[in-house]
Amino acid sequence: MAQQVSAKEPTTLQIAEQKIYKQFGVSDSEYALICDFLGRQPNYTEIGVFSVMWSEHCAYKNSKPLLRRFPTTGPRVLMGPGEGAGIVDIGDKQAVVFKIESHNHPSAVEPYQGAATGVGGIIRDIFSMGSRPIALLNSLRFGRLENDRVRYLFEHVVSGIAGYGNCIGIPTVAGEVMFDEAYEGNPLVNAMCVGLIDHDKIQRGVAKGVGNPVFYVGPATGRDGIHGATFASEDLTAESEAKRSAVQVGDPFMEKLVMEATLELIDSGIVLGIQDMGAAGLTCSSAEMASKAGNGMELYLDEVPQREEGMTAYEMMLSESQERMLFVTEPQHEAQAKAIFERWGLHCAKVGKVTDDGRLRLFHKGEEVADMPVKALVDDCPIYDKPSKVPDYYLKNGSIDTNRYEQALDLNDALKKVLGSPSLASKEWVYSQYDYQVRTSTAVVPGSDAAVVTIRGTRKALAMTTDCNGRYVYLDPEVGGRIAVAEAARNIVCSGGEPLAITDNLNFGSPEKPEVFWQMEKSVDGMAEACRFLETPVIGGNVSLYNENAKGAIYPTPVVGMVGLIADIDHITTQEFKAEGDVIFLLGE
Amino acid sequence: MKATVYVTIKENVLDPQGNAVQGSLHTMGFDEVGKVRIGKYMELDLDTNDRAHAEERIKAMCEKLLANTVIEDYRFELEG
Amino acid sequence: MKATVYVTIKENVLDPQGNAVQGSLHTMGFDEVGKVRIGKYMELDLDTNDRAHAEERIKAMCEKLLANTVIEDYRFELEG
Amino acid sequence: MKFAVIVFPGSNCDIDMLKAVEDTVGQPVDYVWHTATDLSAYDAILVPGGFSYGDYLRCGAIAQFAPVMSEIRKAAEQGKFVLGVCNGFQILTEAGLLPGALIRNKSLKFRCHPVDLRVENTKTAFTNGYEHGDLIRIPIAHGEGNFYCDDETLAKLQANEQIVFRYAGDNPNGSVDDIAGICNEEGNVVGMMPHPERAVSELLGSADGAGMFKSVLNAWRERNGAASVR
Ligand SMILES: Nc1ncnc2c1ncn2[C@@H]1O[C@H](COP(=O)(O)OP(=O)(O)O)[C@@H](O)[C@H]1O
Repeated sequence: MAQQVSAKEPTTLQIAEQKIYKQFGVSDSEYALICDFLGRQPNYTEIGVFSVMWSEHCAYKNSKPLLRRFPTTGPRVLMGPGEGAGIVDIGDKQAVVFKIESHNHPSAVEPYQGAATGVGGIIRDIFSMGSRPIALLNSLRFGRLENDRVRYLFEHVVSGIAGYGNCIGIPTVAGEVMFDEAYEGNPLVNAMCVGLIDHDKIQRGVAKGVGNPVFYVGPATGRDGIHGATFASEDLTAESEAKRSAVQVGDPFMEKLVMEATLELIDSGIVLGIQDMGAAGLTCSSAEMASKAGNGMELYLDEVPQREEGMTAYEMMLSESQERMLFVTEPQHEAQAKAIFERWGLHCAKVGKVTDDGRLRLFHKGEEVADMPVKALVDDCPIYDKPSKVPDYYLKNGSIDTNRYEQALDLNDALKKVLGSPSLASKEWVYSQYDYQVRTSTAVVPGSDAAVVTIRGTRKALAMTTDCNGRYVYLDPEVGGRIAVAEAARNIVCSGGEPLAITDNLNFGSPEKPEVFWQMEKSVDGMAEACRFLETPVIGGNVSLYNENAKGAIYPTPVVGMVGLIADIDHITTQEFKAEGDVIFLLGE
Repeated sequence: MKATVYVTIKENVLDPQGNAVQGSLHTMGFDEVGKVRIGKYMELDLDTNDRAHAEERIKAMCEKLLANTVIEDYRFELEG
Repeated sequence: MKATVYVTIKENVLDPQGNAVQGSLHTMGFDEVGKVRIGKYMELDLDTNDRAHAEERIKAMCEKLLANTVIEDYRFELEG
Repeated sequence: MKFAVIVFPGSNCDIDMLKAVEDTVGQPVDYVWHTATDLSAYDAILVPGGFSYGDYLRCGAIAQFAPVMSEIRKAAEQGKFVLGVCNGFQILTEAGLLPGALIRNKSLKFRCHPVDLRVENTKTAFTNGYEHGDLIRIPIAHGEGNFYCDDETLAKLQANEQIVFRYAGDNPNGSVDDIAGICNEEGNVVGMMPHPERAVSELLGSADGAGMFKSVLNAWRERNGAASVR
């Protein structure tokens, strides 16, 4: 295997001897496994590619055993977890596509761009399936508003969400915001996107057809979002270091063009497989597309559009530059595809080829710089069953006799306190910054239980909501998990909808802590039980771990995003009292 | 005393605004235009005559508010 | 050749951003700050060596695109 | 009567505008690409909202150089009906088809909510169906809708009755003289920040904007001698 192009990169030998792989979060035993799969030691590009493919984010190595506990099938489910987003049938050969995703850590560093690129990422997941995005939702957690940094984060996260969604023209129709000390220093920013699709337009991220060309579309690749280890490995002067940034900047205008062009391309019927470049950009999209088709892929990195000079193979493969897509078509359709992108002012570059050898091979400057088995990258990451332990706080709380506490005496005072708490107060300050009406389909705007979006040309509508109360989940993860699903279902039902399915975002602390892993297990069990009971399968989701601050883990916060079908727009119901004299009922105990 | 602050986007950070302006200038026939970077330019009146002190204060303002040092660089000039 | 363009909001036009920044600086304890005006700072690489010509072209770019003369003033510098 | 809805890269209220035409007056309407060089087939030209060219540099600044703009200018001179909404309004001012400029909201925040507008001028092609002083409820959704012009221009706007809409309640963006929409001296070119195309159905909150589409159809019929609709 060729050595690295850049003299600054560690050699294969240095990686092994100095255990440089550890900087990438690759353990000794994982490194040994990688050597086995390759039949030799990995070079810098290869260890970089393996490290991202085997990260929690891509491989779910700590959470997979838990995710298997979710019910994921049902009579309406057209596509469950595994692709960019799940798909549920809503009749008339139409389907709804949705998914939620987190951008917690980037938002803690640079709240505006972190939140904005989170929104951009989830939108790409939806339209890369061939689906037209019709609504955005979010779920946010911050520390206490008394803290200046928290206010800064809150203000900029909200404007980042607004900035991206408003510009691209997808209404942000619902969400939730809560404030609690537990999230200080580690805010949660979860974004959800809902799309509509006709059954015959559903796309998958597969590299079909040996010999077919692979195309790259979107803006040029820069050094954004690359693993910190690169920086450490270069001779940086203090000055050059100060000039660099690992933060990705979103360009919603670009994404709007990529979205329209991609939907037009898919509509033309010439796409064989398509996937967005999300986390781990080119690496993840190429490996996964090859894997799903049981094929291999060759990439010619000199053809990759580059924003900066002198980029290495490693940097190109790991860049997380935003708004990029990878797709496969037959050679004779190249001109047609290019013409579509040109019309939208976009460049589309042929960067690779589908092969039959089951390997991901990278070529740069006339040399082969990496050669890895696709299956090892995508499927063979070791899965860990983490130890779990009941936390002390839970045992202690369980023995508290709640009858010992006196009832609050001054109810007026209690009510005022409740109403005055930022978590319960009106969120108008937030949602009036979101364009929740663009596309003129929002029948129930933010401020009611679930948002309702109508489907043009039909009498149907979709109700949608995000819910979770982390405090409940903390106090009793299993019950809290059930409550999160049930609350979402109630919001849907109260809006006139029948709950269809959920997407979830598991936000937890470090899974290395047995107490945190226990919270994960229990809340997943609770959610799974509620989902089975309500017949709302989990069609996709996202996991965000290691959410910790100096004081420890955040509240376990498995956010539920639910979509329901309203059969007729006459069934849409809203929250407020309608007229004097109407009768008020209380349902339930 | 008057302070002038220049805030620019760090070198390797994407500048969508600069790219859009560059593209537009090309369409308008200004083909000689290469890279365009767009930043902020601020003028602040300062009620002080102590240059050293002003310098320190302006630096603090930049770090805390005027620039977002995660993605931007800044420099300033004092005058008067 | 490199051009630097400064676009500022006209004196008599309200500058909501400048006012907001001034307000925030005061809350943060920077009481010495008087008026704040916020404008744009642009760097353009120009593929030309003819200074006089560049000057004319940059002026045209400013008038047509880079500044909106209803609300903004501009000036520029050429270098290299 | 034939309508054109102009599509710039980044326009995002184009679909809404087209559907509003279909739903309110049921006349033929096409999307017309920013590169178009002939608008002679159209009687009314609608410049929709969105973020043309990302709103980079200034809202509407880059769009003014699209090939279709010289056609819009020509159409305006010919007395055809031109309406710019939100980003469309920003584009028309940047292009000099309407006076003034739209700057950042005073609050510096994007604002999305319904507002009450007072109809100040019923002589334009787009407002002849309203009564002077009518209050109509139409949503806004903008970050830079703060209309600015110098005193001289304002005096002219007032004297010529070019102010078409004013915010009737709180001014959401700090605009001069509470201006929400204006027209040119002839009254055939109208620009406004609120979105009438979002207010054409009670299901979506209000149908008060439908009158604008009906008005322009009336104006066209009057001009062409066909019977007017009410
Ligand atoms: N981050 C947000 N984005 C959009 N809408 C929001 C957001 N937070 C809250 N909302 C909206 O505000 C309303 C009230 O929210 P919330 O206080 O969570 O009440 P509930 O959980 O009872 O619906 C809902 O309509 C919700 O969609």
